[in-house]
Amino acid sequence: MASVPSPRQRSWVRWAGPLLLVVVLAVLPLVFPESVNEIIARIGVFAVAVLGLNLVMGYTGQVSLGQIFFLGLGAYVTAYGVSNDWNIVVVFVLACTIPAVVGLLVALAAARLGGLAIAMVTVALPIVGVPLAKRLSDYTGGSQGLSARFGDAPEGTGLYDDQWRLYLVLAIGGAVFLLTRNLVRGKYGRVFAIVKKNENVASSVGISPYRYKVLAFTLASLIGGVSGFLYMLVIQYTSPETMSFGHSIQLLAAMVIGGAGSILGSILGGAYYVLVPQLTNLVDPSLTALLQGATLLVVLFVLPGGLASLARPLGRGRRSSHDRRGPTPPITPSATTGSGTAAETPETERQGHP
Amino acid sequence: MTLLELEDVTAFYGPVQVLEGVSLSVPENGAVGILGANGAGKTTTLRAISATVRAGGRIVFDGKDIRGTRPDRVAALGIAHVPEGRGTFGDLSVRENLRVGAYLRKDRKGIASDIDYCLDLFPNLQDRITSNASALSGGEQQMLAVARAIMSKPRLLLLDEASLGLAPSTAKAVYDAIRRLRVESGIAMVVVEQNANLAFTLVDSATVLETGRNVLTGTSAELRGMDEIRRAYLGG
Amino acid sequence: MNMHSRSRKALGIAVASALALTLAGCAREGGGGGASGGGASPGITDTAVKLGISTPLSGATAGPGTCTVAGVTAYFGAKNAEGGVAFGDGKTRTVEIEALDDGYDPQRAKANYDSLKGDVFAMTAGLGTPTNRAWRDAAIADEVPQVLVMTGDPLFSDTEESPWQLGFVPIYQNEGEAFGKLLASSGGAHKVAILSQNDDYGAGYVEGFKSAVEGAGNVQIVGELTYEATDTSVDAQITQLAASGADVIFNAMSVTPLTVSALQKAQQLNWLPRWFLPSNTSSPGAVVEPGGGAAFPAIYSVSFAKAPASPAFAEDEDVRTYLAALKEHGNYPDAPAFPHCQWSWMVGATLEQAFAKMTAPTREDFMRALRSIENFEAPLMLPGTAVSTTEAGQPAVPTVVVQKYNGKGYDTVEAFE
Amino acid sequence: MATFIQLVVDGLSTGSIYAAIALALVLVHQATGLINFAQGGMAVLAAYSAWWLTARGVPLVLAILASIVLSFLLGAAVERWLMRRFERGDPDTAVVVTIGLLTLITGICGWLFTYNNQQFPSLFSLDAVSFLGVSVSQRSIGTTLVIVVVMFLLQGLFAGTKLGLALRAVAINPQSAAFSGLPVERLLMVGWGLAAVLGAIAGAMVAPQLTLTPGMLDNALVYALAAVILGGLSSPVGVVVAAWIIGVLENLAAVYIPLIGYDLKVAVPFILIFVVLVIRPQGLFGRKTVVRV
Repeated sequence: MASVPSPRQRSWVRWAGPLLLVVVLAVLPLVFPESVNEIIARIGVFAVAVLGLNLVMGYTGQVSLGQIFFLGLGAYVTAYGVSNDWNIVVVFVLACTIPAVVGLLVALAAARLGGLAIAMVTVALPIVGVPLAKRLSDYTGGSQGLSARFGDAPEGTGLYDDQWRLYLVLAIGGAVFLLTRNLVRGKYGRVFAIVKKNENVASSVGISPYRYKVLAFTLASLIGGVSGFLYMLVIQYTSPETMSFGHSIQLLAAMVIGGAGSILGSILGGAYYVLVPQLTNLVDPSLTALLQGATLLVVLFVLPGGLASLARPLGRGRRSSHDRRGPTPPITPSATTGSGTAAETPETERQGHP
Repeated sequence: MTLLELEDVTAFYGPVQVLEGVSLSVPENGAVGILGANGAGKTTTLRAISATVRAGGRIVFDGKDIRGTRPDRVAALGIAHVPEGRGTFGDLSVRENLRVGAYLRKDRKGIASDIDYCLDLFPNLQDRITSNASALSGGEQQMLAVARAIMSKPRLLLLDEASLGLAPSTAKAVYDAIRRLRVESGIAMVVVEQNANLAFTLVDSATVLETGRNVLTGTSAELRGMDEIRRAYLGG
Repeated sequence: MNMHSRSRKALGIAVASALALTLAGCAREGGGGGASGGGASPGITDTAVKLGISTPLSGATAGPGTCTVAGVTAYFGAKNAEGGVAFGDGKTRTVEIEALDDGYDPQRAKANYDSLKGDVFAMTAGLGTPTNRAWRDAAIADEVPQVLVMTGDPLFSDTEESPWQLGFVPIYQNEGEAFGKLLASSGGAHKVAILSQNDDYGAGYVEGFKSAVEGAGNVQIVGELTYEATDTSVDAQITQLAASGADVIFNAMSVTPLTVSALQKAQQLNWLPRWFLPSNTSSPGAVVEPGGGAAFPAIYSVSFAKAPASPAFAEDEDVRTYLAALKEHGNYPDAPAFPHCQWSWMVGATLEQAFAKMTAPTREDFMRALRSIENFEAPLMLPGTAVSTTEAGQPAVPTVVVQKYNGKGYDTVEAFE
Repeated sequence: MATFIQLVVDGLSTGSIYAAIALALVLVHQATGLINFAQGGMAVLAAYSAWWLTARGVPLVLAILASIVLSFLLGAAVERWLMRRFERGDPDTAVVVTIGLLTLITGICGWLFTYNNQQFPSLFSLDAVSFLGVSVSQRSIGTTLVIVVVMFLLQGLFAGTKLGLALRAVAINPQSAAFSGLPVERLLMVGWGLAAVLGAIAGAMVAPQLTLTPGMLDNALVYALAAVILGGLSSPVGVVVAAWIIGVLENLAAVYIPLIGYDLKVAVPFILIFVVLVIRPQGLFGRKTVVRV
């Protein structure tokens, strides 16, 4: 940052970055071997699932231990629709809306409760979801699950199936990420942040924490449904095991490891969720649990803010150097009377108990 | 006889230097005020004393440099900190809060009589003795915070913004009680206060901080008379 | 706007590092397969063949999962030490096994398959219905053998539906049916209580049992309950079934601790029916003894494998060879705690039979060879059972014998007493 | 009727298993303000160490005592070397750290002791005691009694002792606790150590019933969490009673409410939680907390 870029340069940077990314994402599936494409697609699936969790937990501060249920629900809806030869667009819409509606109903009830109570209600989703899926075996195939293969490369594209599927994952997942990013950087994101920080404050400025908690939860369920659709596209099979409580916990861990309240963190969380089991298998398949636990602890010990915080010190360094160059606002009584002790308040809060 | 002596104390929050050299002297049984605008380093000075921020310079209490000591050891030396925002234990009852304050003491009888003394000092707490601290009003919480601090039988009380967020009449009641405490117990005090007039009802002398430095020190009487100072730093 | 380009850059770094990690995996893949000669399938050379396993090595089913790897690894470990396995094309190859942990997660099983499929000649021996089903479609599409897997799900033995699959263990229905037949032919009147796992495993057992006793006037089902594999206790089910007055309990459970506690609970209630246990939870040392099985008038099970812990087989040549190899080559120093260890050993022997019949180093020819094994008495097999792969709709081991607990091990029985 | 009463008794003994873990969760929550997912894992590790000692000829009681001492040290060490870094940060991160710890400990148990089922000897006989047509094993009675004793000790610790008060104060506001001279760091270590001790007792009590495996308490943990929320985080008695209620009601619901049945009985504690929390947000026995701005 030796020189301040001119507005002209900046606008060039502004559209060149995304364009480059799109080009790279368009080309990579063509050059990578099949196994790499499959891994990236799988990362995409879980990055979307983690993104949904991040929306309700990272951004809005509501502990949800049930996100995997919505992935499972979306996957079941997709599998059922595909195996009944419904139009795939209809299937996709249903795979989004049905989890969203279920999420809305759960949230309407659960968001009345605070803190740990909402966590417990969300625990119930996967815990009850597994036996419920078995009981509804006419729709779910019971414990044997449902297979549904779709998204094979259309004739004439000249693409392999794995390439075509990866394009679908990148397109759908990319759209979800873009929409979510705009949401959390806009007005709603600011409201979510206020609700997360202090519900009483939110109420006092005329924001209904209840309404926004329900909104965040519903959107998270919808995004979970999308990830379920992608899950079926990539894995092509679902069973009650898909939505077991253990996986929900791992998803939560992936979110925190990626970086709570971070778009980039959601992608990193998805990558962590997919890659770490594979890597531990490479090291020693009989020690995977030990290695996964140790990896999680080491990562968080080094980076308590998650992997996304690796990217942040860079940014912070630049921003603060910028600040230092700028004029320091004089601390004068007239400028600051009435407000809290600016320099000291954050510290007080950090010292206080959560 | 000086009880507490701060010499050229510095402190940082991360890369930001908050104290650039603060000095302060509190005699035995004395009460010293720290005045100044927001961000001047008042609270940080108290934290430097109670060892909750790392400080440079010299902080001598009762003849010993206490820098680098752990906060609970500082408390054990006889320094009780009533933090800004009161810091009561929300999920504990009033009586339990007081018992926590007496954690370092072993004299059961003394503790019991001191609890009675606190309730006499702050009669409002008498009726709320079994309530959770979080259920108290702001004024009651402030009283509880002070009461909890004096349960440790300190030699020095650090009082941070005891009037913050209180109605004027409540703030006055709190200060009246603290003044009575000072008279009856002789505990030395360092008092950080936005409301200078309120502070002057309690302290013998005061220092004015600006951006982490002493800019003016004097007795209450001297400072009270300085109109300019009052307008500039004491909120008129 | 710097924020944006910066997060873009970070994203690029993240993707790149993820790719770097996975490319490492690819490089490994490329190096391993190295086919020789014209038309050889991946994973086989003139001197070696590689097999893949995806099975739970962590989590609740890690115990039996570890066994599914140990047995076959021990079998080929011993063979490799002797120089390798003779193939039908005249070459002798060593057999390498690459096992990956799926934690009983279908998604991870699919991932394991994806990472192994280009590298191994065939997939085998993995445990679990959902985990095997997760990549069954993909294996068919990729024409990768998924054979001798440890699930009694009939789908894997349906040649039409699953051309590249073959189950190893008897389908659950067969096991239930075997006991049902024995009971129906006993002549005496019996009231039966059923407690089964709420999944395809339990349902398969019950289905087989019911089809065998259907129309038998002497067998009446007086109570039928289920439990979840994740339950901590089945006390309530046992209490409820005890009240039904049944004199026989058909207990289709796959969770060892719950089986033990079911046996104990019935004794506390002083309910002492004749007991049926499935093949995978009837181990004398791990289930019946700790459960106090001696208190019951009879405990029946079905099996096709010799139980190494049983005194009857202490001097058995098969058993001794097996236990020695398990220790030396299977990385399994303890006494086998689950029958899956024995089954996996038999999978090794069955694969060797198939290899011996192969005339070309291709997956197609392997499937042909595998499906042409008749009445092969694999080591550790009980008299009266054999590996037979020629019958459509049946797994490699289509038959079981009913056995009765004798206080230390099991004896094969012909009649219900 | 006899079956009904038997089902209630069965539910009580299953509830005692949930209660055993729940008590340890309450202790660590009261002492650190965290929900510790690794609590069950630490209890399993303790049970394995006791089992390992008995397998080498150490008498059972001594082995359990040794595992209790070991657990205290382990709990304190976990606080000192791992949790301390996260205690003042985002609580979500700290909870995820305990999840990682659970995974690690489970992996260590599987690595050292295999994933096979191990029979853990019981302090109590398995013989049944019968009264009024109801049978219950001495083991269940013994386990329940031990848990009741622990419950009262814990209640006493928090309500009546200086240590209990100090542990709670540290959890609520570590800085104010330090201002009152409480050795915060040492108390946090003691809190984790004591919770691990409770876990070790719980592990030794329930391992004979559940059979010792690395994941022995994974399924019970969800029920224990439910009991903790239902009973109110601050009340040992409330949590044990809630665990019993859950154990009994899930049995009765499974048998007498066909819509629920044995497959969906796991929903019972959650339905119960929902109903109770709507009426009493602080749980059945928890103390009411008013939060101010």
